[in-house]
This record gives sequence, structure tokens and C-alpha cells, in this order.
Amino acid sequence: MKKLINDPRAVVDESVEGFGLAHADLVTVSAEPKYVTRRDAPVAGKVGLVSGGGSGHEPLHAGFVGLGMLDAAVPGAVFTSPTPDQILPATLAVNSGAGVVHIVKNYTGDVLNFETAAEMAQAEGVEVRTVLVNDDVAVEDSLYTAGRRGVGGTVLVEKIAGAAAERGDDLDAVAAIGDRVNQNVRTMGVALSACTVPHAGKPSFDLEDNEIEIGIGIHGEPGRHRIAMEPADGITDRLMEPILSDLGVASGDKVLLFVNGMGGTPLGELYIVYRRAAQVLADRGATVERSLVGNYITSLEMQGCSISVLRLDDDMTALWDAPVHTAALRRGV
Amino acid sequence: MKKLINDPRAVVDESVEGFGLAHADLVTVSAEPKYVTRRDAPVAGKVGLVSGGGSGHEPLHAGFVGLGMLDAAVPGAVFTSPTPDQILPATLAVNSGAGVVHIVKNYTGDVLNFETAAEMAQAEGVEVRTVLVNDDVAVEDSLYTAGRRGVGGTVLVEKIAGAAAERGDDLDAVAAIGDRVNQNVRTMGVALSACTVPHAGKPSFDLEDNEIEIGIGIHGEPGRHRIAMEPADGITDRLMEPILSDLGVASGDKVLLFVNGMGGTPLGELYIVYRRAAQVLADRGATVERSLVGNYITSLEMQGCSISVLRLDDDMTALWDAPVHTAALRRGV
Amino acid sequence: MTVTLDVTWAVKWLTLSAQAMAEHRVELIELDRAIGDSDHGENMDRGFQAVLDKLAETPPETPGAALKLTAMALMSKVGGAAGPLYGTAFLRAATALGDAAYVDAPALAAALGAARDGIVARGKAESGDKTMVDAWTPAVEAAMAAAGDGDTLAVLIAAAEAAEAGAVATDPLVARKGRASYLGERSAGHRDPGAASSALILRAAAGAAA
Amino acid sequence: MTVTLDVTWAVKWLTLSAQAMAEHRVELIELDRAIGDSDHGENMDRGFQAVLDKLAETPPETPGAALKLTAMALMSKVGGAAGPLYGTAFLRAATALGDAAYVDAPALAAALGAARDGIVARGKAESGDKTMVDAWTPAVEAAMAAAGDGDTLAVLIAAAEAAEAGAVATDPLVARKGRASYLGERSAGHRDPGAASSALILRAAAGAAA
Ligand SMILES: Nc1ncnc2c1ncn2[C@@H]1O[C@H](COP(=O)(O)OP(=O)(O)O)[C@@H](O)[C@H]1O
Ligand SMILES: Nc1ncnc2c1ncn2[C@@H]1O[C@H](COP(=O)(O)OP(=O)(O)O)[C@@H](O)[C@H]1O
Ligand SMILES: [Mg+2]
Ligand SMILES: [Mg+2]
Ligand SMILES: [Mg+2]
Ligand SMILES: [Mg+2]
Repeated sequence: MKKLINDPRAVVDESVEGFGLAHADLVTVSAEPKYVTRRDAPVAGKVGLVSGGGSGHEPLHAGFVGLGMLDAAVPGAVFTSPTPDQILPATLAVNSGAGVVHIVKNYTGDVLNFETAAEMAQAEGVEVRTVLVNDDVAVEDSLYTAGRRGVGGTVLVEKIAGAAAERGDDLDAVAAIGDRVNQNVRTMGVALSACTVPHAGKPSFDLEDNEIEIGIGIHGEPGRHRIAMEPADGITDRLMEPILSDLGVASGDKVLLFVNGMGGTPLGELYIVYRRAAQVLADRGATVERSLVGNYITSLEMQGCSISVLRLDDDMTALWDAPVHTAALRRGV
Repeated sequence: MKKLINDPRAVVDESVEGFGLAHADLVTVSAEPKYVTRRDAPVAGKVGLVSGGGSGHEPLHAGFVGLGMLDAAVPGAVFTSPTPDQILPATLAVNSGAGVVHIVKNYTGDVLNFETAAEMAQAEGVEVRTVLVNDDVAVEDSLYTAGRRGVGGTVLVEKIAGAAAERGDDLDAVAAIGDRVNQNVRTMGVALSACTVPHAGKPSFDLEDNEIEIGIGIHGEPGRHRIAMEPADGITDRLMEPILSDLGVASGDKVLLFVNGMGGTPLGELYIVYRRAAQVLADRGATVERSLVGNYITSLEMQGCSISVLRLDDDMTALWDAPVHTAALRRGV
Repeated sequence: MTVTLDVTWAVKWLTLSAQAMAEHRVELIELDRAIGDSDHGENMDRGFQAVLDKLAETPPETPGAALKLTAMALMSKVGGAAGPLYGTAFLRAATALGDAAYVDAPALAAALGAARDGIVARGKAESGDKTMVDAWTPAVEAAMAAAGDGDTLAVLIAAAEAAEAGAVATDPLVARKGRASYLGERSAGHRDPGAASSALILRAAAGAAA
Repeated sequence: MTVTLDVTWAVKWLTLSAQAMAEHRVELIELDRAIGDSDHGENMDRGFQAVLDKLAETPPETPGAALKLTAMALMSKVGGAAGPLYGTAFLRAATALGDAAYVDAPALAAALGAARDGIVARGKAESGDKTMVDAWTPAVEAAMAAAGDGDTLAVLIAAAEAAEAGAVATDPLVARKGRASYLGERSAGHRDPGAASSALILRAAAGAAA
């Protein structure tokens, strides 16, 4: 294992400290318990947005703290959801009285820890709504599993719900638009290589030189099935098919196309995937109205990508376009 | 070799095509000869900025085409500088009459090809100035080599010279500020792993599991020397020392600190490096006024990073802060 | 011979648990690597180190207090799925024990039952879903059965053995809860890490009483 | 026996060069991988394929025209350092040959000399800098020496052999120009890829005349 780290157990501490130093104009970092808040939090009258999860997905979530997106991010250990004693103070810190929305990726750990924190916050008089993100179509039998995972769609939920909060939508409205984004987005991922969790010191799964994992999540867990390596167009088709059929994309639909790198894939390759995905959408008669290409929700140094398709309506598009000023996403500011 | 590509020989074509599709609001792509121009080029009265080089460094250069930065980017084959028959039409396409600045990274191939194109453009009546970027302190005996390479500093030159052109500086002024940035920036890089050029199909060098390369360039060429793996703080110190002593950073200096990922390193690790680099600067009494952390000039999927330190003056800082709207860098728009 | 389970036992239990997590850290990481995200051993080790710190900081006066402190430490330091589940388990067990100074066999079995119920209440897993419940449920049943004789050590040994057998029995199962469930059929052929750590904790409880 | 070097020879030379680049593509990539950026074989192969296309498109009428077309194709398709250097080399050689229909031994040696001078003018490398110059300079010297006898084939063979020896002689050198120079001492012990491709091209010139 070769990584730009010091003590494997200090990875999150030091990384978040560096993040705070680099973006002191945007955020404030609480070291213990660990969470990152927007520098001007709580913003008077504004619904607070809190998200969080295991570390190792950077820039998610701390990279999305700032105007027009999250008010707080709560980083757990690598690939381990944070604990209520982090989530609760983050929630309290961003509550201006207008209530707080928790954006939670659907994993047992995240759900349980945020649930506890929400209960505790409510006990302290803070109204909390939870938007559960579960956009991963790789999980098929969601009745017999922990349900679909929250993956790439999370970034879109955070941006759009964040913009809604920023324009002054109330608690229920912000939660509702978050839910609406989640209902209209589907994601599927592929890994060309595994990642290595620092404290584990070994790749999270073993892949042969000619194999890839289809339907991976974002925690280095193996995917749904393993196939022989293929050209990018074929892989893209495999990812697009379940996304489009599950979402029921029809001719005339307007969509946002998001090709996300898992951390170790060159940006140039993501554009090769984007090219094919855009062709597939054009073939379906859908119009790509907005796009996002890059490393936004990663799995450490994993090679691979995920594709998300979000069916847009006018309000979502306007909120997507709204100003945002965070470390990882910025426009209009 | 596992990559999200189709035919290794179509990598640049398809990637640039995808880039054009994803950012049609910002750029126009010419497929043959291949170059990318700002959508509204030529901008009347504005000095044109053209850069280019081998592909595989994305988002450099096409990702920096747009308002406040480059007017055109000219992508060569992977790690191969582009040819005059691409550079010339790109230069002509962005010339509004105010002349064109070529921003050229100091490699024999880039220098020769841009030189030829500049001559040809001049023969067609376009005034051309060249800003040569050579910020890499890893190259020690520059008398006995092709000279220092252009690496991370290129991004800063493109941003700051681009802002100068956008505010209306004339040809000589834009070239002069580009040169000033180059004179005030130093960079040094480290590789934890090699990258694999698609058509070569093999890693560009072989590293043992416990070895790293200090002083790498951005083309997967081996570095100056090889050492045993070390904690991130030690590696950071090794990169900072030659940067700071060569640049002569003194107490009271204001600097921009740029920690750049080589493509395969998790963002979280870059912040660990940033943390230490910021400490080192603080120890010297320098103030980090601006920062940039992320994958901006990469070497395919190489793991590692480079650190650049730019000594700022007020004009450079203002130009750094000026609006920019490109695929990879955006603010104020 | 009936062993008296008092706060000393409880502290020793937690200390042995912490030792077991440290010793089996890599093994639990490996189990989680196969069907999860490679963190279970790290999380449990970090959590129980925090328990040790808290025990040293504010030595508890009753077994119930020791378990409550453990619940709080695990809840705030483990994270992931295991943190809240173990946190709830220890909290419910602590509540069941109240502030009694000594734990007899029926109270012990009831506390284990309460712990298991807490896990089920939070995680909604059923037996056979390939989770820590598959260690706890047989453990509780064995404890209940043994409790009649009044021998606390026997109760703990029965629970530990049943938990170990239960953990082994997760090997062929297809996961239906937690992260391993995403693997579908591919989760079969691997032991559930949470069931394995549960067996270690229950073995530590018996070890502390021996 | 003196071979007549006409446009047929020139086209055959370029065709054999293209074949050599395709055949030795991987080898040249490997040489460049060791001390450069792994693209030389790919670039030269792409460039000479473009030369073949151009030759087919607009068949040249003189050796000089064939070399000029080659210069243009290489300049616009190779990129990197080698593109402009070979482009200049072929352009200068073409200029030296003018529009003569036949090339005699002195003209041939002079054209090779012009090519070499072009490379030096563009790249500023000296002998011993571990570049393609280290193949071209001995080749030109050998060609000049052989030219007196008037035997064009002998001139080409002498040039090819000297270029090959020159390329081999780059092995121990420390590079002082081009990308390999960044490696400093570590560049020693590897053959310069541009010197190797130069030797192949000059060998093809001899092969075309044989
Ligand atoms: N719904 C659930 N009910 C009971 N136990 C569960 C449930 N989900 C997960 N677990 C247990 O948690 C263990 C995983 O813990 P851990 O790896 O620490 O958390 P995470 O899955 O969040 O990384 C599993 O092995 C399983 O025993
Ligand atoms: N300044 C120079 N003068 C002469 N030849 C040079 C010079 N610089 C580089 N070369 C030649 O170019 C070759 C490398 O070509 P290539 O790999 O295609 O270009 P690049 O170095 O741009 O990747 C070297 O092996 C060397 O022979
Ligand atoms: Mg986890
Ligand atoms: Mg090259
Ligand atoms: Mg886990
Ligand atoms: Mg090369």
C-alpha cells in the first residue's frame, strides 16, 4: 500500500485539517467531535443542510459545504459512517431555527447513526427532516437487501436541495425537493480496480488483470458481478441500460448526465464514457440539458466510474444553475 | 492495462469529442485538425491565449478554455506535443487582431512545434508572443539538460495571464505577466506509481512496492531519484525544500499554494500534503494568501502529487481572483 | 460453583473484549473485506479502546453502569452499522440490569435477551439474514436454557459457545441485511464479521467469569 | 555497379521506412519508456503511415518531391520532439536535392548532410548528447567518405552502418538534450530511441537501393 499519508489512523484528522486550512474562507472545522460547517453558519432564516458519511469519498461531503449547498458535513472514519456525537452538534450548529435536513445515503450504518442524531436533535427542539438517497440501480432485489445504496445521486441532491434552502424554501419544501431529485435519479458504477482502505492495507477486493466489477458501490465493496474487461462503449452501455430502463427515460425527457470518477481514473477517460452515454441518451430521444464530469463522489484511489442520469424539471434545472460556492463546486459567485 | 477506452489510438479523438459534448456551452471543438476554442472566439479586441501539449494531463489544457483563461487548447497525442498544423489554425481562430500569446511548457517537442507554428502565424500577419513555462525545480543542471520542465505552474500562468487578457491588457503586457508568474513559481512532484500510456500498454516505469520517485515530470518519465516510501509529511518536506530555497521564499512573502494530484491519488491525501506544506510555509513566515488543491495537471492515472508555490504580488492576486468560466475552474460567473 | 458477577467481572469482560478486538482486528477486517468494506475490525478496535479509556476515566460502580458507559463509548466511537447496533445492545442490557450490584443467572440471561432485542429493534434483521443476530439469538436461547441452574458461568459459557456456533453457521448464508446483502449470492461462503465479533465479545464475558 | 537513385528509390525508401517503424514500433516505445515517455515508436509509426497515405494520394515525381512530402507529413503527424526534427531533416534534404530526377553519390551525401544540419539547427544538440544526432553525424561522415567512389549503394550502406553503430554507441551516454536529459546519470545504459529510429530509416534507404 502506497499512500500520501502519515499514520493510517490519523488520515481523516489530518486530511480534514488540511481541508480547513485550504478553505478557511469557506468553512470552519471542528476537530473534536469532527465536523465541518459553512463559515457563516447558521444562516438566519435558512433551513440547514447536513450530510455526512464515511471518509474516502472526497470531495463529498466537505467539499460541498458552502453557499448554495451544505451547511455542514460530518466525516466518519474511512468508509465508516460518522457517529451521533458528531452529527448532533453539526446539526445544532447549523440550525437557525428554520430546521435542518439530513441528507443520508442509504446504508445501514449511515441510517442508524443519523436516525439517532435526528432523535436527539429533535429532543433538543430542532426540527429535522431526512432525505434518504438510494439511487443505485445495481442493487436489484431491494426487498432482500438493505435496499438500494446512495451513490452518485447524492451530489445532485445536495446541490439542488442546497439551492432550494438558499433561496428560502422552508423545511418541508427543501426535504421535498431533495426527495424529488432522489426519485428522479439513477446511478450505476463500474470498478476497474479495487481501492485500499488505509487501516486495512490491502485492496478491498481482488480483480484479475482482465476483469472488472459491474455494479459497485462507493465503499470498495465488490460489485454485483464480474465480467471480462471490455471497451469503454460496451461498459457504458451496460451501465446505461439499467439506469434508463429503471428510470423509464422517454423521448423528449430532459436530463442531467453525470459521469463521476471513482478517484483513480483519468479525467480524459471519463469524457470517453460521457461521449457514449450522451449518444445513448440521444438515441432514446432524451436531451442532455446539463452535465457534470469529474471526481465528485469517489472511493479512494479506485479506478472506474459511475454514471447518473437525473430527469430534470424546470425547477430542478433552475436550482442546479443557482449560485454555489464550495470547495468542489462553484458557479455564479 | 485496464482503461475506460475503446481503441487506444482513438483515445484523444473520443475524449475531446466527449469534452465538446459535455461543455458545448463553453467551447467549440475542431476535430481535424484537432483543437478546442472558446465558443465566442475570437473575442474582439482581446489578446488571444493558446496553450497545448500532449494529452493525458486533463483537465489541462482544454479544461481551461473559456472566459478569463485560454482562448484555445491544442491537444496532441497522449504525452506528445501537438503539431504546427493544429497550433496554427487554433492561433488564427482566436486572433482578433490584438495578437496571440502561446503558453508553452518547456519540452523540446512543445517548444519546436509551437516555434514553427508561431513563425507560420507571424508569416500570416498575426503577432505572436511566447511564454515559456519552466517551473520544475526537479531539473537541477539545467545547463546540461533541455532545461527545466513546465509543470504545475502552467495552470497558474494560464489563469493569471488569461485574466490579464480578459481585462484588456495588450499583447506585451499579457506576455509579461505570464513571464512574471513563471519567474515566481516553482514546482516539484512525486510519483507513488507509474502511469500507463494507452498505446504503450505498460507502466511507464517500474517501481517496487516500497519505492517512490522524487522529482517526476508529468509524462510518466522516471524522476530524478528513487527513495523508499515515506510518510506524507516527509515527502512533503522533500518537495518543499527545493521549491522554497530556489524561489527564495522569505518571511513576509505572500504566496499561492497549489497541491496538484497526478490523477490517481485521492483528494483526501492531497489535503494531507497541503496541511504539511502550509505548516512549512508558516514556519518560514510566509502567508498563504490563496490555495488550489485538486487534479489540475495530471499524468493519466499516476499516483502522486506536485506542489507549486507562487510568490504573489497584488496584481497577480487580483488576476487570480478575477472571474473565470472554464470546465475545470470557475468563479465569479 | 456459582461465580458472582459484579462490577469487577463487568470491567474484566470489557477489558477482555477490548483485548479480543485488538487481537482479532486484522481477522475481522479480512472478514469484512470479503463481503463488506474492510472496516469492522478497525471500528471495533477503536470503539473498545475508547471503552477502556472511559473505564479508566470514570470507574463504574455497578455492572449496569459499566455496560452503559460501554454503550456510550461504542455509540460515539464505532460508527458504521456496528456502532449503533452494539451501542443499543449494551444500552438495553444496562437498562435490564438497572443499578443492581450483582447479576444472577436469570438477570444475566434477561440482559443478554434485552441486548439481542435491541439489535433486532434497530437493525430489523431476522435470523438467517447473515448478521450479528445469528450469533446473538442462539446465544440468548442457550443462556435462557442454562439459566435455570443458576450457574452464571455456565450461562456465559453456553452463550459463548452458541454464539460461536452461530457465527460459523453464517458461512453458507446469503446476506439479506447490511452491506453484505448488496453482494447477493456472492456473500455466501464467508463468515459475517459482526457475528464473529459478537462471538468474541460473548467469549470474553465467559472468560471474565472463569 | 552504381544504382540509380530516382523517385522509385525514394518511394521505396519511404515505404521500407514505414514498414520498419511498424515492425519496430514496440521496440522504439520500449526504448522511450526507459528514458522518455513511451511514445517514440507510436509517433513514428503514425507519422510514416501518414507518409504512405500522402504518397498514394499524390505520387511524387522526383526524389526531392518525395522527401518534401515526407517532411510535411511527419511535421503534421508525428508531434513531440521527433516530428519537427525529422520534418526539418527531410525538408532540408529535399531542398538539397532540388527537382533533380536522379541523385548521384555526392548529391546523396550532401542531402544527408543537409538533413543532419537541419536536425542540429532545430535541436541544438551536439555529438555525444545522446540524441538522433549521434546516429546522423557518423552516418553523414561515412557517406561523405564513401561518396568519392560514386557508388550510391555504397554510400547508403556506409551511412546505415555508421548510423547503427552510432545508435549503439549512445547506450553508455548521459543525455544532455531532450526528455532523457531530465534523468541525468540514470539515462546511461539505455539506447536513445531517436538514434535507433534514425538508424532504421537509413537502413531502409540502403535497402531500397539494394
Ligand atoms: N440490519 C442489521 N441488523 C443486524 N446486524 C447488522 C445489520 N446490518 C449490519 N449488521 C452487522 O454489522 C456488521 C458490519 O459492521 P461494520 O463493518 O462495522 O459496519 P458497516 O457495514 O457500516 O461497515 C455486519 O457484519 C453485521 O453483522
Ligand atoms: N534537442 C534535440 N536534438 C536532437 N534530437 C533530439 C533532441 N531532443 C530530442 N531528440 C530526439 O528525439 C527523440 C525523442 O522523440 P519522441 O519520443 O518522439 O519525442 P518526445 O521526447 O517529445 O516524446 C530522442 O530519442 C532524441 O533522439
Ligand atoms: Mg463501514
Ligand atoms: Mg512525447
Ligand atoms: Mg464494514
Ligand atoms: Mg517520447
